[in-house]
Amino acid sequence: MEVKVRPLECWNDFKKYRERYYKNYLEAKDKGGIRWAGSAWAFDAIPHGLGEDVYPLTGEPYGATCAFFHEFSRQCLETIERKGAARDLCGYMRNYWGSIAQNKYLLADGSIVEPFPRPDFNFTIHICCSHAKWYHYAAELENGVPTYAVDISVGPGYLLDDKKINYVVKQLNDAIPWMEKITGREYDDELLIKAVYAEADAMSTWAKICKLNQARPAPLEEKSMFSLYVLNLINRSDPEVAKLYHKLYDEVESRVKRGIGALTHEQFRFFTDNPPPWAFLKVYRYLEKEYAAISLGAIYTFGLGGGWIGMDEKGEKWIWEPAPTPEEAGVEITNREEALRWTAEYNLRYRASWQHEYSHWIRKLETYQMIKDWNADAIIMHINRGCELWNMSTLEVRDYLVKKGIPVATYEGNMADPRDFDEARTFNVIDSFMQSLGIERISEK
Amino acid sequence: MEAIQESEYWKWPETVWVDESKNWKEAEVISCGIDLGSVSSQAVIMLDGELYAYSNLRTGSSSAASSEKALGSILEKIGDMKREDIHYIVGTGYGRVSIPFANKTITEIACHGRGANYIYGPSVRTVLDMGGQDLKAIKVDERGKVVNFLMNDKCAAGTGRGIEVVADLLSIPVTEVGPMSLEVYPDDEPEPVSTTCIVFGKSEILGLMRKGWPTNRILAAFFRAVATRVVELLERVGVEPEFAITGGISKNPGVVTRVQDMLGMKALETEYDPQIAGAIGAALFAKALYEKQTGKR
Amino acid sequence: MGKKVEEVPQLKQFREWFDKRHEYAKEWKRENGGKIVGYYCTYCPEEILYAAGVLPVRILGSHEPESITRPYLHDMYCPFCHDTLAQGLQGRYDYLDGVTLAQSCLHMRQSYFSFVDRVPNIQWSYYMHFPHGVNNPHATPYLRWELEKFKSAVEEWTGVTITNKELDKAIEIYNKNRQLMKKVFELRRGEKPPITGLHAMEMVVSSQVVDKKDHNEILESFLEDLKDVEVDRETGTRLILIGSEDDDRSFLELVEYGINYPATFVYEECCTGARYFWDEVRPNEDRLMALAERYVKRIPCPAKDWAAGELIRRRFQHIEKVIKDYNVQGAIIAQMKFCDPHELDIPSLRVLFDKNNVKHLTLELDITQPIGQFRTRVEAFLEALGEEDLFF
Amino acid sequence: MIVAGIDAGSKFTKVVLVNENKEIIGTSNVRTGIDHHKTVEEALEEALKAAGISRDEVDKFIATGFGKISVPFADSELTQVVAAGKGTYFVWPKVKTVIEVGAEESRAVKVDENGNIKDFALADKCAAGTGSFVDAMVRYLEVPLEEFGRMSLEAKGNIPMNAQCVIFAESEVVSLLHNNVPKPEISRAIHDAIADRVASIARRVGIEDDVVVIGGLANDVGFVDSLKRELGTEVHVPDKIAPELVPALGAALSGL
Ligand SMILES: Nc1ncnc2c1ncn2[C@@H]1O[C@H](COP(=O)(O)OP(=O)(O)O)[C@@H](O)[C@H]1O
Ligand SMILES: Nc1ncnc2c1ncn2[C@@H]1O[C@H](COP(=O)(O)OP(=O)(O)O)[C@@H](O)[C@H]1O
Ligand code: SF4
Ligand code: SF4
Ligand code: SF4
Repeated sequence: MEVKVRPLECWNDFKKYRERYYKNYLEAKDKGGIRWAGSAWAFDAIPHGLGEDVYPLTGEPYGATCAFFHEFSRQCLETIERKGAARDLCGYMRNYWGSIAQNKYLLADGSIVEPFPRPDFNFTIHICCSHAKWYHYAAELENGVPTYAVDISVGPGYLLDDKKINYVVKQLNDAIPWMEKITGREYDDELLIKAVYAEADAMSTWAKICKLNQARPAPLEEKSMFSLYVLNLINRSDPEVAKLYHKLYDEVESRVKRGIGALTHEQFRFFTDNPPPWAFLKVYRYLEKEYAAISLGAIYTFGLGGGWIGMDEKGEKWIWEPAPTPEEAGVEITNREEALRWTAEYNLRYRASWQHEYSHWIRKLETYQMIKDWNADAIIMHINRGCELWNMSTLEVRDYLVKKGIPVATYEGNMADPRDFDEARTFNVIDSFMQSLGIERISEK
Repeated sequence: MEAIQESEYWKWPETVWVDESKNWKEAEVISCGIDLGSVSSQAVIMLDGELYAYSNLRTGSSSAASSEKALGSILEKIGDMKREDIHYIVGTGYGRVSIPFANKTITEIACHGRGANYIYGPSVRTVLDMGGQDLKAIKVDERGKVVNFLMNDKCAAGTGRGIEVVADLLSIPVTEVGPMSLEVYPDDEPEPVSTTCIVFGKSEILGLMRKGWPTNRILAAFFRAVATRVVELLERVGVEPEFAITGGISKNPGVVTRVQDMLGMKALETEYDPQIAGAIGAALFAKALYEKQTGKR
Repeated sequence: MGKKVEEVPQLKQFREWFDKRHEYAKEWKRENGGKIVGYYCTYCPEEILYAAGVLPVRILGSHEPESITRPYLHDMYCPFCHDTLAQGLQGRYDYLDGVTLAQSCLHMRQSYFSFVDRVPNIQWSYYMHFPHGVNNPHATPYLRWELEKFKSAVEEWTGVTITNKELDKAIEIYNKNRQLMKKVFELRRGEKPPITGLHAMEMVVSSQVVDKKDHNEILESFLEDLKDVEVDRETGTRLILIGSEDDDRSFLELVEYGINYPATFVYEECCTGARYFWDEVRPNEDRLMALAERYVKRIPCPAKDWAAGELIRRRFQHIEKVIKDYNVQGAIIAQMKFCDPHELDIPSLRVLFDKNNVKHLTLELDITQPIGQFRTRVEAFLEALGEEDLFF
Repeated sequence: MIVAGIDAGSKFTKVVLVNENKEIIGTSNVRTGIDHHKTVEEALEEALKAAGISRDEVDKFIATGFGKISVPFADSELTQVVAAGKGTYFVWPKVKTVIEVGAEESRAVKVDENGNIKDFALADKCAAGTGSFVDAMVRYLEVPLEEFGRMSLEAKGNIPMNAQCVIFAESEVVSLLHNNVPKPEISRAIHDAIADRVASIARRVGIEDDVVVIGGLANDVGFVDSLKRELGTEVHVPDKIAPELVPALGAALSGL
């Protein structure tokens, strides 16, 4: 069946937002604003209370942007390796450091400016073994930028209790006077509350959009999703982001209603796993062109930007349903304490990609359920040398899925170090996989 | 299955040399250094601290035999010198512990530092030793004493063996791969092969071959990667002028030219064979040790 | 004149325990009929297990090549994780009744869960959500809560109620072990350290795999005997070892006994060394709070040592003190291949050593070590530190 | 009907000709030169000669192997995984696990009772588990290839080797040589190291009997022996056809 295809209308809005974002961070000081840097996982609603002119730079998306621009990435990586950074460390982190060490800053369109804009402070979390240390070292490279990292290692959502949440809330609470001291600004709780509402709205809406991709034909393919989900990683507590997601939701919903798909012909539906090798998104194009195969997403694209119910209370089944926003939960947030508690709990409980970080027990169920709910035929896993967190559990998950009868292929690479990717080998894996499943090339048909 | 005869592209020329103008019988101290490397073995004989004779041969599968051969070939060429005439022998290199007749062993790192000081003069501060199996960046003081050093450990790309493997793969003699890679340098230099791991790199090179890349471009991409690795190591240890290269790969202009350009620094030149630097250092240590032992100092 | 170090019987005992740890555990079980729990990281609050009559033993690698873990663990996870899982898969830990991990790095976490799933006969497992933010003030009360849950889980599983009295006893025995090992370490501050790094490692690792009561007994007499031991080895260069799991005998032997130049480790800053036992539990009416405090305040593992508002690393402060106290001349940084937490500290650690005039050498450890390559590096490193008389 | 299966390997190019009765009528094995097209022509020529037929009599050409794109006249391409699975199933119908070790690549393929591919795994980066590793070592030890495999069987086998990367494994071998370790022991250590890496890959798909090993390295008795020990199960080498020809056979059969 031939399907109607049509470019996404709000695509440009997202693109513009991203371009503006990197520019804003660069120019923040000219406008008397504040710059901060930290992980995309950081509790980014908190700095919002410092004012409306507070501009973040999140490290992972920045690292991914570097990786996308090959040549710049190579310079970053080589620069930081000369300073003694080991090659097996997180790919994003090395790009980020390399960018600082070269004193060069990359904008979303690939243009490079000097110097690297130094943040007023680093505000991050410690989710994998690297995050807090990433910014610790960055701070050293920047001659001592004040750095605060929040420990969130309290376990997956379904095991949360008050004391666990309190531990995180207390750290967030301490962060506020710390930020006030550094910036010399007075903290505005109203702005915090607004940001916290916006965050949940943006994340839950992204989850709803992902659910729309269960349709056949799927309205979105993952390569475009990369440009969409990312707003939740760069500035999800900005109310404008939530607005954009609502707009996107409406558009995607109408596509589903009208039977508009992302591909003209959808022969094979699969999921991926891990961040992609950013410098080689042609893997996706190849699968599309040669095999009419569509990637529906991944726990990466769904889970990083989305708020999901996740594990049921007993820890026996994963539920891919959007997490409730404060409104949906019937909660009213009126003060700082409530706001901090909400954002802490929302992130700890509903960030799908924080859950499986604890154990493959969770990741297995999460992945399996995703494949079932979205009706995928298979999964192609990126064994990603660039991120030890995302790469955790992948082989156990592979083993589990194969035993469940789900076809799995794996290829090695690195999300942000182009030198770790072997193109010929990867295409060879894909061809082998498709051929072994009896999926024909469309060019041969 | 028939074993198919391999062409040996990795072979490089061997040498035995004696300074006929000198008479060893007039020397007070005859010292010898033997550098038993993984790929090559060198023996050097010095008369009162002056280079007299050397050999540079391929290391065989037995270290004892290789060291015998390295020294034996010199003695044979000299004609009337016997091993007993040598006052002190220092062994160095990977195989140093299995040189049966060495009086003492010293690491190749110390020996290359000392040897570079001899052949390039006391102004040398950074020595890059590119040998068969490893890459060393050595910082030395004005006496040639090691101040600091680094060795590659995660990747074998910037090594002689790595280059030999590629020479073999492309069926080009190892002495020619360097010059050939310079045919496209610098104007037409392609991006480096992405990976520096030789195992992975091989499959990438095969891929390039299949894409129909000309051999000189493939080599350029490969040597670019090697040079990057080398420079990385050098910068980690901190390059200071003056800078010199020893070991076998110093004869490979494909690496040397790129490293120099990337550093923006010329390596010192010498009329000696830089591959024997380690053995020279060993021979100089042998002299010092002999003098120490006999109370001459 | 006393006897030579090599003849001190307690050292032989440590070595025997080290070598025959599995036999010891099985023997212990036969004799005591108790349960044995394997623990993965040194942050495990062993006292709680011990108070319940359970023998905690640390799960360590064996430094033998293996090919069985790669279907489950990524190639780029650290060799320590591969090695420990391999032990389990090979059935070497078949006597364990339970396993536990106090949350540490990701690699170990993966190894732990695969161990739980794939090693037969494990009846009980407990993953403890140990805080990472040991440099922030809220970690201690939070850890207290996790300890409380851990305690209940142990009680439920064993059917034993852990009383304050039992906890006190366990804390006392553990503290004693810490004090004694610290005393042994302090003897190494002198000009002629009586024991080598190899001895120290065997002492510490054996304490991780046997009943601390037994270990204390030997330690006490060991300290006595060490007083009048004759040190006949040349100390040579005084080295500090920086690392994680550094229990590969071949590596320590190489450095201290296998090189042309004398050298001795005088301190091991690793979790098979000082990091394991250095800090004691300080008494507190609230026993769990006392434990929480100890585990939070101990010399941190690099995985947990990061900025929470201030750019400090507590481990570095400790290392700096050790350099002075132990008159350290050189450092060997034994980096477990692919270990991110340690790697992330190395550039800054090198700066610290440079600042303190301590020469350093970084070696990358794998399951087995390339001794030939290491020899050259270590030898050259020591040559650079000495051998002045060859240059005139 | 006659079909030619052409396996353009990185080191050797192999051709197998089959007729409609699935009978092998000619084979060849030629060292892959710089000019891949030329090598393919040579190999084809040789196989045709062996079969005593002319090129026109071949109805279909199926290419496989890493260099399959250098067979411009191929009617279709077959991936190495499928070629290995098909070929092995034909020569050893009881096979469940195929292990292929060639010059530069190794892989494991799981097949079901009908010869369909259920799962596969390819060697990761840094794998020393390939034939070219053996080739390099043979040079160091200065012994013939056949001898190298055989002498491994005489060894006691108590030297562990930590062979991650070929080059570093080489330096370990050099150290062993310098320490006068007997050559059979070194050979054994090398074979064990390769078997170790290959087994790691094979375990990803799970070991299920019958295990059949194909590819050039299957000729190496030392390797097969080490692999048996490592996997703790019988490892079969095809007897009807040289093990390195199996993928080419698989390709040819796929064209029938
Ligand atoms: N004439 C030459 N031209 C180009 N390369 C050479 C030449 N001679 C030696 N080499 C290179 O040098 C390497 C050997 O280096 P060498 O320093 O002798 O090694 P080692 O001392 O570790 O055995 C060879 O692998 C080869 O790549
Ligand atoms: N008799 C033998 N003994 C040991 N190894 C052999 C023997 N015959 C072939 N090999 C090995 O097999 C490899 C070639 O295998 P092959 O499957 O033909 O490679 P490819 O298809 O990748 O080119 C060579 O590298 C060689 O090491
Ligand atoms: S390794 Fe992964 S989780 Fe850790 S900092 Fe990098 S991208 Fe983030
Ligand atoms: S290195 Fe750290 S995480 Fe690892 S065992 Fe030691 S203390 Fe635990
Ligand atoms: S060595 Fe490093 S990676 Fe390995 S378990 Fe310890 S902290 Fe984790």
